[in-house]
Amino acid sequence: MSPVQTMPPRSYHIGKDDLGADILEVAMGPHHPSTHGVFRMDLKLDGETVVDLKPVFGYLHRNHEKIAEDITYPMSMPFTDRLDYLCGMTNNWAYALSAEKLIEIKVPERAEYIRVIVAELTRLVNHCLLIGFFVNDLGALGTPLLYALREREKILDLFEVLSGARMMVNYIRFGGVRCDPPDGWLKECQRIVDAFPAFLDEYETLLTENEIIIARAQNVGVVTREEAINFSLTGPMLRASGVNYDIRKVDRYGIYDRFDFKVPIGGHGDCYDRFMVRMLEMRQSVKILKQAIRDLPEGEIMGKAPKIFRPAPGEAYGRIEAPKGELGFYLISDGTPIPYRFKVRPPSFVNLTALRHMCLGHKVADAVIILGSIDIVLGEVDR
Amino acid sequence: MAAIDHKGVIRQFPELEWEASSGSLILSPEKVDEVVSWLKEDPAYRLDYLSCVSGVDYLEKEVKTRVRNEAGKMVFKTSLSPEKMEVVYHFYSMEKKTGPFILKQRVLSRENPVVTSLTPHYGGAELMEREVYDLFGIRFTGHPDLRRILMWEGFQHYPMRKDYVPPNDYEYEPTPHGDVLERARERREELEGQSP
Amino acid sequence: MSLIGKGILKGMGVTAKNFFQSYYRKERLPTVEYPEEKATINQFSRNFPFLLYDGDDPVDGMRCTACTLCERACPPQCIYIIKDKDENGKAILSPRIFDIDTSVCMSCQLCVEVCPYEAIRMDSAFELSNENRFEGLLLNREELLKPNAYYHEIHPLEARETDDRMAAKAALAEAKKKARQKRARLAAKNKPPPGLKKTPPTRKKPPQREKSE
Amino acid sequence: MNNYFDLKLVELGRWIEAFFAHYPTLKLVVHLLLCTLPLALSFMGAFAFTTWLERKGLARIQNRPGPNRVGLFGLLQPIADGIKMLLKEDIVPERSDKLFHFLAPIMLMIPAMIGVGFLPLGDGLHALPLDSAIIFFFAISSLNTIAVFMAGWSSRNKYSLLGGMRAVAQMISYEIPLVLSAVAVIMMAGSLNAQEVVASQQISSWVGSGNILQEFFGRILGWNVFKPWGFAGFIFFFIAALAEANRSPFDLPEADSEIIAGHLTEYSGFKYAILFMGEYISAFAIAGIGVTLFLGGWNGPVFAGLPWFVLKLFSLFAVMIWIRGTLPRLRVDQLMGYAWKFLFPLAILNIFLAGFYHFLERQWGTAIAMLAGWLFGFGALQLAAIALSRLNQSPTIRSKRVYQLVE
Repeated sequence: MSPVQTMPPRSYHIGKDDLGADILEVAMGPHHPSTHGVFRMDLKLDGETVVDLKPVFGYLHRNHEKIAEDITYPMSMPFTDRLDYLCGMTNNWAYALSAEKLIEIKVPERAEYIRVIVAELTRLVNHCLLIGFFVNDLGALGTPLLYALREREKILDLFEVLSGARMMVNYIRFGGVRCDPPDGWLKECQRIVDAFPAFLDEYETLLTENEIIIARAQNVGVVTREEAINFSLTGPMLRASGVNYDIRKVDRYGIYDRFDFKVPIGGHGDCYDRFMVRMLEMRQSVKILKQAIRDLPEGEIMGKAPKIFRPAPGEAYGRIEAPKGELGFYLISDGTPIPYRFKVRPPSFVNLTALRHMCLGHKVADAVIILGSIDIVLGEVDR
Repeated sequence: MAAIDHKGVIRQFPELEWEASSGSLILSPEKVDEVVSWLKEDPAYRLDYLSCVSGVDYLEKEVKTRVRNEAGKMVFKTSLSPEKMEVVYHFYSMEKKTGPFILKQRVLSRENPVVTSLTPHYGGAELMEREVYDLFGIRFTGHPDLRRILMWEGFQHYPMRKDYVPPNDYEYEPTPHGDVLERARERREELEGQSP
Repeated sequence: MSLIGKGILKGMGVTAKNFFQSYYRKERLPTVEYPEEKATINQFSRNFPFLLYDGDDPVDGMRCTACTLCERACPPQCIYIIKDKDENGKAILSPRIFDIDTSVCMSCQLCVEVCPYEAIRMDSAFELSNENRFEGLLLNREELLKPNAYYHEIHPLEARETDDRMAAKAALAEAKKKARQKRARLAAKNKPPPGLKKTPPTRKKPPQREKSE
Repeated sequence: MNNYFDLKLVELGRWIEAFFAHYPTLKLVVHLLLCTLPLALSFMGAFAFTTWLERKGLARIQNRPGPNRVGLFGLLQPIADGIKMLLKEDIVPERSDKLFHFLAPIMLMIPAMIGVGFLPLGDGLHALPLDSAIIFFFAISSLNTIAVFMAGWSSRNKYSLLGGMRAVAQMISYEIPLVLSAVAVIMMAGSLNAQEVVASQQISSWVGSGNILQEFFGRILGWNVFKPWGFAGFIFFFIAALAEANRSPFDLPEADSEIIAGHLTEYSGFKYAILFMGEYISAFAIAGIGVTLFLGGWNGPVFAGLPWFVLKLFSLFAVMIWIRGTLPRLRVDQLMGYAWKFLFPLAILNIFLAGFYHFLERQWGTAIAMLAGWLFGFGALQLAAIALSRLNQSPTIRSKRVYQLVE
């Protein structure tokens, strides 16, 4: 059994191309309009074609893990908001899920439903924003992005009423959620969810059939099924490559087994599929949201969580399907209220592994949209 | 999600150690490639998806365990748990939708930790192993591109190790906690002492 | 079809629709022109913490008892408390210094959640720009103290709940006190043997942290 | 009186010149100034207004109010921007080629302004009434490629260099479909003189008839864009003009999401403003020649002349803004492929169709030529377009994608 070699060869003879012309080395980033934050790609260009690419990150490194190993378990919760700052709710949930594995806490029904509602709302926020940025990278002058921001605003307003903050929500607690939705929140949520498909229709008319987007995004940055699994890709990127693997379906964490929804699968694994899979996932999220809002039971919102969270020595790995992919928290407890090891498995960091492979041989403009289609948030990549 | 039975792999590789407390398989250094390829290919396991690579640093530490002494009484026995470093791999199977299966590589030396890289088998390990190297200083043999990733090149230390002392580079901040002000003062004096 | 085709025209139709509707439909022009009009802040919104007091005098009516629970729960450690002492050097249950560094605060609300005396709450004021980056954002006790009426103004629902809870607590304490008095009276009647004296339950003191002043 | 406004303007010019009738040299100077100064000033004013229009239009497309702080509806925003640009520090990269870095904005302005001079703005309002105005226009307007490349090269910035290279590749390739689509018009008008091209775009038998309806439609239906070859030619011309003027979706030389701002990256302050203005004025020039060639120039009912020209120019620009607000950008190789493999053959085919139409018109009259042209000629173009796009696209893109929804 020989090791499977799917990585492209590492060393290119860099310096001159076939015509004897110099290879152009461009440090794209950290100050660049479309590297989504402080990310850098060291490109080697032959004309406009990328012959080598080296991702460089760490510009936003805050040593989240080290901080978390100095403070108690509940105190880390607000820090998780700052990981993927677009999806505070799912980060909270992933952390709470791992911590709940350390101490068995029964989460009440109502809290589970609320968690599903906020997580799916977060998915809507993330996906419509991502598509906006992706089309922005394609060169549209911000129009789809601003439509996405317009819709996101409504959901952020919902979050503000629910948790007090728009992005740094800090809402989910070990064993439940922090507070009950106030009166009228659910109705407002229902209204926004019901109106969302109309926006999606408009968005699809604007984007999906556009010939320029099709020409630009199709057959660009292709990852085959085998490569996608080998590169540990997760989330929409993996499913765009044709792998049916959604942690909501596989792990059935929370109460996802009660909802009727489907997982969209792409066939080609290129940028257009990644974009379309997200588009279709939003529709499924709306479907889940409608069911969850309909079925939301009355009752407690907090389980019996201990006042001082002091798990027995042991370890737990909890993961959820965050909008960007598998978000995991690996916690090791040594019996004290402070985690001995606190490790985050960020989806966009791992998805970046495939960046070089996807970009080689394409043009500079493609490198930009491939990066856009990975959906990175540097708060999460660098932690 | 169905858990994965570990008995099969123990049957195949009887010399491997199964750590029951964490439910993980400890890989021995010379067998890494063989075991991992077997786990990847074996129809009962098919661990095709490497989810997470994490480094853990254990300092030398006293552990108290309750044991029965000769007289049949329960007493606390203090033993010294050796210093060690671990690289923990969480595996899942996308094909069979099972998991997680935890593999650990353990090194007892914190001075010169070297383990085998899984990047040739799982391309997804590349950045995660680089991160472990960067933050813990664990070197991976066979890794195609082992460089620092989050910290800058030229950074000397490994910040996630438990004995890492953060540098005193506090600048002035009106933080109400007096010790920061104190450290900022020290830092200023230090800097002034350096400059001619 | 060709490169210029149906999809592009459809997209242009959508943008044209947005262009025209932005003149007569509110949801197509959601911008709030900030300095002239301000977005309404909903009553659940949170920003930075402040301290509550009852009555008229901020210092006398201060609810905070300097228990330092919030100081220890604060993830970025932006709260700094020093207990007050009376003339004899005995600690009294109120803070002499209570600072919050809002340049560090991450608005997580953990301090509010741990406070047993309902003394610290989240504000929703957002116009906090300051000329001094360092000291200007370091709020001291006097700047932090705000009356209960202000709390009712910004978070009416929450404030009502808090008041109810406090009233219930006070009633409970009153009832307990009465019961204790009654017991004491009964006990006095029954004349307990000297030496067997019941002590009133004392609150456990939180461990003190050493700090430089 | 249809072109009352134009005639008054011409009269005004003659009246001013008459003051200097006894001093021939001075009269020449005044004549030159009268030809150039109002043109330069009005186009700079139009540039300022267009930046406002563009920002406002894009903002409304994107559901925001746009500039509204300076003056009524933000109308003074361009002036505020101008003042800001003037006051900004002029930063020149240390290792740049300083001479060319300085010359590039000027080099961009010169051909743009000359190009504007060839436009027949109205009846008799024509700064450079050459007999070969149209060919001269295309010759001059392609000079701005050099300026853009100068800007990109001299900045000594890799993004600028990439932008400059893209500009050269793109502008040179799009020059060809641009000129070829104009060839059909020139062929039909039988003249390279811009005024004559405009004059040919009215139904002359109707215009002089005195019937109000015939007068009205005679000045509209004669436009080349309402003829089958003219309509197709106009579309090719417009696409090529977008590329020639660096407008979205062909704004590759300054693709902000890929190469920051391309050749503009290292420019700041007033040089940037000049470069920006140069690009806009060359866009005006191209749009103006488009109006002249296809949209009937200053022809139009009721108030023919300058007002119609301005209206058409700004409408064309509004469409450009609309396109900019909607479409993403093409990739550099697709852009070149699109020019050479798609527009170029179609433009050539269009020339033949124009000849065919001309033949039909002479043999059987306009009505039959129109019918045959629209049905047969346009159908042929459609077929050719479909065939070309099939040939050029890879089969995976051609097929419509279907996405599975699985449990």
